[in-house]
Amino acid sequence: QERFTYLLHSTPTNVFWQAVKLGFDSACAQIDADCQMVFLQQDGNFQEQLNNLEAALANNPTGIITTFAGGNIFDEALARAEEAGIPIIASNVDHPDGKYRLAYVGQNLETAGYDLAKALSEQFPAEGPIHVLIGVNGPGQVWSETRARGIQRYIEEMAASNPDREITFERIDAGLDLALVGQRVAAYVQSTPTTAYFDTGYWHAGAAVSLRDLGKGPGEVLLGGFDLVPAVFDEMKSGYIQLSVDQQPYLQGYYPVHELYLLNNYAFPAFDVDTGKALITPDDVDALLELSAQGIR
Amino acid sequence: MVAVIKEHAFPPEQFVKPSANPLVRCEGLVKWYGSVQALTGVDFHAEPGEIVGLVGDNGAGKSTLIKILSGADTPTSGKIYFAGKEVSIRSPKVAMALGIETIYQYTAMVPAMSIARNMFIGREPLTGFKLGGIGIMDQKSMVDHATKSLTNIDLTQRSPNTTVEELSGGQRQAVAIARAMYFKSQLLILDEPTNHLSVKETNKVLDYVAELKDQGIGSIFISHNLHHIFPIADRIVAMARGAKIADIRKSDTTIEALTDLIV
Amino acid sequence: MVAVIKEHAFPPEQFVKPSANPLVRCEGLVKWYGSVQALTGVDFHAEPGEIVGLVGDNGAGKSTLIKILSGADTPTSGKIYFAGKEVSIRSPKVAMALGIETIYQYTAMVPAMSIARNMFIGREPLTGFKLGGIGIMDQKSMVDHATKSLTNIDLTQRSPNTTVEELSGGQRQAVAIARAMYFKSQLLILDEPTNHLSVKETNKVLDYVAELKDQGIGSIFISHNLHHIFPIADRIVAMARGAKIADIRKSDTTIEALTDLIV
Amino acid sequence: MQPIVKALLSRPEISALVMLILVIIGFAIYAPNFTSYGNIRVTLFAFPELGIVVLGVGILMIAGEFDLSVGSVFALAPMIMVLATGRWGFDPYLGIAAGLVVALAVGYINGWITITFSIPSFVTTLGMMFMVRSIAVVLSGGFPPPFPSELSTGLFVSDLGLFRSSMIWFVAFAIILGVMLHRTNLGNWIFATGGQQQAAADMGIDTRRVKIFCFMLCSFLAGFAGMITTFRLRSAIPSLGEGLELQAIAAAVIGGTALTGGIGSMIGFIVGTALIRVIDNGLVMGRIDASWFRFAIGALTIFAVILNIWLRRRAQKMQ
Amino acid sequence: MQPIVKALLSRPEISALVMLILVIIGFAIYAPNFTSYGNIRVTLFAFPELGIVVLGVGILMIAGEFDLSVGSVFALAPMIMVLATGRWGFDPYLGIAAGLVVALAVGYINGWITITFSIPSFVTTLGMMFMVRSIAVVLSGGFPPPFPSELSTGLFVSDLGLFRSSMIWFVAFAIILGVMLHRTNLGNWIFATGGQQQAAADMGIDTRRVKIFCFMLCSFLAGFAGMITTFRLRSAIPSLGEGLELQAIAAAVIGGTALTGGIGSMIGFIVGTALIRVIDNGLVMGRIDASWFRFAIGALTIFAVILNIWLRRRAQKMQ
Ligand SMILES: Nc1ncnc2c1ncn2[C@@H]1O[C@H](COP(=O)(O)OP(=O)(O)OP(=O)(O)O)[C@@H](O)[C@H]1O
Ligand SMILES: Nc1ncnc2c1ncn2[C@@H]1O[C@H](COP(=O)(O)OP(=O)(O)OP(=O)(O)O)[C@@H](O)[C@H]1O
Ligand SMILES: [Mg+2]
Ligand SMILES: [Mg+2]
Repeated sequence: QERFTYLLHSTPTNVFWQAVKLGFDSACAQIDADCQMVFLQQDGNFQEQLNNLEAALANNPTGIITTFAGGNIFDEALARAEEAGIPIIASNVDHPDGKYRLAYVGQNLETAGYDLAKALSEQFPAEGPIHVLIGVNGPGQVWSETRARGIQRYIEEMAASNPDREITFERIDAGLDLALVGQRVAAYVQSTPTTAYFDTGYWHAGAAVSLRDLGKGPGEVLLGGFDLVPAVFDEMKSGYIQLSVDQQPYLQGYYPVHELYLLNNYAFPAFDVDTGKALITPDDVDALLELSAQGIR
Repeated sequence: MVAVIKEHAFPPEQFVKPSANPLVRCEGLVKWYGSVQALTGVDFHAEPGEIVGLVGDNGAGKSTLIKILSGADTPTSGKIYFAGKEVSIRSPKVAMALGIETIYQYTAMVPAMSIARNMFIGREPLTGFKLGGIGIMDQKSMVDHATKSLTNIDLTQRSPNTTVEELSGGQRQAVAIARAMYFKSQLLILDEPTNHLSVKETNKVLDYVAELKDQGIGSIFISHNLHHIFPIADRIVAMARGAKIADIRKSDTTIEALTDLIV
Repeated sequence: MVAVIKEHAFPPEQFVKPSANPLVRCEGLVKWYGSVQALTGVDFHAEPGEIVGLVGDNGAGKSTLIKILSGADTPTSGKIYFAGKEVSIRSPKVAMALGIETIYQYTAMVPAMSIARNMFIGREPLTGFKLGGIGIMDQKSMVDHATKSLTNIDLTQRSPNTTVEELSGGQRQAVAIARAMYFKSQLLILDEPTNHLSVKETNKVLDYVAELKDQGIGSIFISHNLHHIFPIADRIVAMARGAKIADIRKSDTTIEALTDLIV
Repeated sequence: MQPIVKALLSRPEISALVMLILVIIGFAIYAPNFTSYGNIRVTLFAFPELGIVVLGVGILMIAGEFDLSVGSVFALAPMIMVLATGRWGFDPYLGIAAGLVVALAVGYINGWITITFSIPSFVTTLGMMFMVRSIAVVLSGGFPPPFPSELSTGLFVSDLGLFRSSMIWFVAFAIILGVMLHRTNLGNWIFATGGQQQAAADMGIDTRRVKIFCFMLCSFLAGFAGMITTFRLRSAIPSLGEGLELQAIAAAVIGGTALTGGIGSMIGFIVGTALIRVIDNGLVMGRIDASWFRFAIGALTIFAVILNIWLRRRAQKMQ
Repeated sequence: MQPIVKALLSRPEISALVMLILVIIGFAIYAPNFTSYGNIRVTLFAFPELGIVVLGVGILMIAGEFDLSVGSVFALAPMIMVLATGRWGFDPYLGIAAGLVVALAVGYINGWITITFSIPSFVTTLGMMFMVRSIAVVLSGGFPPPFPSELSTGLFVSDLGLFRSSMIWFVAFAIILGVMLHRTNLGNWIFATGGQQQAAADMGIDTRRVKIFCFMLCSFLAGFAGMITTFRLRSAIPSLGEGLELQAIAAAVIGGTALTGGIGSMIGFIVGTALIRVIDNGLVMGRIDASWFRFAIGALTIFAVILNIWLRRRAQKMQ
């Protein structure tokens, strides 16, 4: 029987990761593997993730799936795992140098941010100044900072290619709580005319609620972000959210299990999967709603 | 630990026996604190309207005995009878309901609360409407009564809204006494009430205890100062190392004999 | 608030004047606590080897006065001279360095610490090596001295490792006294030291203060019990409402006159 | 004049209020639009949700105990409500009641364990914080369950212009609990229990019952506040209220509540909450960069508390 | 026999130790591989990093104060070290020293503000937690800076088989600080200051200096532990140690340290840390489902503390 452990850098209350877990659990059920997913008690507390990795290795698993949000902090432990012949797949966030793992299943965070900004910019007004607000949900946390950097890079390029227009952006510490993000975005929009708000997670749904409170109509401030949760669907249908990047978390849990299984049993080499292609617009919502309720999308 | 009763002039056979109807009577009270035996099996009683002076060395078990009577502590074993019926004084509330009012050696005050509020802790007067015992406090009446009580004990300089932590040593003790005076009862227990008190206030307390006796309310009065106890007490009980070593009517002894006993 | 000095038999002109070389002398001490004036401008002195009894009503300012002398509080205004030199007693450390040892009315004990450790707080004996005043405590010597001191004050039943919170009222006071006895000084201040103490222990304290006098060490002794003060004091100072109302040699007065004064 | 200023400013809750006003004036000068109608409205929308939690946490602190599990209860109670109404087919009001009953039960367990085994409430409620959060996640199956349309939001968050109906709930709780705390005998028992438990017990107060009552009140209010937030977001999220425990304790402490019990006031709770919300809002309005945002929050919080103490000391020195 | 058992178990730190052993036995039965060489090794690797922080936090708590900023200092000190060595061209040892000096400075500021303005250390260090974290993020530019190769990891985390050299540091600190706390006069002052500040001050102890010393010690140890972690991770992450403050306080409290000061012991700190790490590790080894993981942590923590109290009470009842 296969025994896989999935290690990640977030907490069980983060809805996104529950979708990964669903994919992971269902893949494990299909091959009848003994699987464990280990969360943290605190977002981004990477030494805890390393402790969990070490504990998992002590259990002699037949495969390890891990995120590399902490950069190359696992190198030493993984070198030992490699030596012991335990196969490793990266998921969600890749190793910075692509080392120690056989394959990566997930999206490119920086590119995803860039693509999101690019796609949403098509809805920016054609005339006049543009001011973009970037919500860094976890300052100092790689997943958040990298996405923000991708968004920022596109805006800067846009400003450079339109020297006659005033195109500016600002980063705020948006927080990791739906209600809090909403309050902060609302406050900001009060003080500064804002064209669009980008969230580095799914908390733009909170911004939508607050904008409605302020009496802003849909589209007065464009909203874009990452990941699909029911609240995001609701606000897409209501017209407040224009765009969301779906990195298809279910797949980030699902594929690595099968890759490890195929590798261990039939020696198929593992391969990279880019799960982060889907840009979801309000038109896609109805089709996705059913699957979303099951946590698959 | 076995009680070592020193040889003395007051043999147990001659201890004063309770009447047919004592107000309170304990039999064989034993109290262990961890491995320290504070009471080794004490019989004690107080008649209605009687003033009992309780004396003894430091650590003799006086406070322990009266804490058991006032519900602040429970005995390891032993029986208590109140007005003839066996009672279990589980908590101070039970004691207060029986009519036992206590002034503790370490005055039971909440430092950060005002004098007026301290006086009425647990027995706040309420205005009108109440629900399951909870209601709006009658603050005016609390302040008024506190003011009156403070005047009684000559603490007129301080407002009843002063917090207790601002008071001098004697002033705090005086507030505790004012509280006990306010809530008249059947039996008043005073654990070294005159510590920290000036001569003037001490006399007030002694007068007050004597006055209560005239109204038929008895007291148990603990003090190391026989000059405070002797003038007002009807009977003296002495303790040593957790046991009773004397129980004698005042009329049968002298202050000198007692001093010899407890020194 | 202006001090209202009651009419009395001890006019200020007749207050005892300090000698040429008093051990300690204060001039015009004033202390405000918020809007309460605890001292209204007090002159006070103590001669070397003299026992001064300090008496007065509750809240008269006795504790405030001696807290200023022992560095536990600082005066709002006024001057202090020690052995002829003006000093600023900013902290208890300064007072201790001058040789002033104090037993506070609310005994300065740490409840959760053992008797032995409490006795030596701030002045722990060290074994050998130390660095900037920090070193390993000599616990054996602490326990030995504590045991000896406890025997001196008849607390032999309790081990020096008992925590203070387990002691009875008098036992705590006794430990505080044992501490002050251990650290001999030039001037011992005792704020109501006999409260909570049994007759036996009270006599020990009085004997001890008298004994110190024979060794040339003076004391300031606060008590509400003139029977404790009168036999040992050389001079009596009485206070009322933050002011000195009498300062008289024992030989010039009687216990009755004093009682009249302070009641 | 002077004596009045002195008497007022010497009271911790009044000096805290003055400090709050000074901070607001500072932001009004520094951040344009800080005092605009829209912004006041946004601030008032968010205020009651933290405020109601602070009331409970603060009262419990006066009684001498902590509750670290409020953030988890803040998530669990509305989760129960949504599941009961949407999935288990309860009547909406019964669903709300079910959520609140669960909150009360958590409070009772907190109190019962703390008192029966006399372990620090810090440990009990820390453990409970983990356990309750875990239950919220398990119940939700990890995903926010759909918000049932049967649950009408009117009662909790309907828009009344400058504020939502949640503000009315907050004001009602603040008045009722303020009266309870400062005017009833129960309030006196709470202060006495936290101020000197032995003294309170010696005077016949059942400190055990007083504390359990405060634990239950605290949990109830946390659950209630969680419901308001859920109604506003129209989504029962298992991560709701993470970190709320520290924020609520901080608000109470900033408002002058003593960590050791026995000291605190209703005005203090309100001022403490307001300060936290105003600083957060003002700094966003002031367009502080993401990386410096927390620095500004920390510095301003410390500054405000120092200002408060300074005002009070100045007042006490007046004669 | 009985008297010895009684005397031992009556001491809070010994009963905590027995409780820890019982928990370990429980896991050994329940979780396969829990007692394997590999797993013991893993547990011992992670232990010192939390343990060193707990030493500082616990001693500060004995002195009667809190420090919520340890988690942020845990990130800032190694950040300074990495930047100083890698970017600003310091000598590696100077870089390490710079990080520790910054940690000491944070501790000093914590203490100075708390004491000078007599505001609760809860507020000061909460504010400082935000400020220091913000500085760490700003300095890093949001992303972990490259780890300079000049910094040799040998001194801190070289692999010594069953444990790493970090364990030696921990043991050294535990012995030195244990002696300081329980055997020196300074330790006596710390207990006295936290146990009854007025009494300590009346006996001539400079409680202000004692407290500032403890604040600085606490910060220093947090920074040092952060460096060890950073050496192990070979990366200075700005979000390192988030939530550590609560974990450290919890470990100290579980080990019998009083939140109100004056009570605590070195053995208690160690047992408290060990319990937290063992429970965490045992549950991972026991392959608890993710959604129930926190439930198990919370329940086990409460259970362990209750067990501890129960053992002690049983012992005290023996005669
Ligand atoms: N809570 C406690 N824990 C342990 N021992 C205690 C406790 N309370 C009292 N004792 C011990 O019990 C004995 C009797 O104490 P108690 O307070 O009854 O004496 P007392 O006669 O009131 O003395 P005092 O005149 O000094 O007040 C003492 O040896 C004391 O140390
Ligand atoms: N910390 C304080 N804050 C406010 N008022 C105080 C404080 N300490 C003392 N006082 C007030 O100062 C006055 C003098 O108090 P002090 O303690 O010196 O009296 P005392 O003579 O020692 O009385 P006692 O015999 O009752 O101990 C009293 O009215 C008291 O209430
Ligand atoms: Mg007693
Ligand atoms: Mg006094």
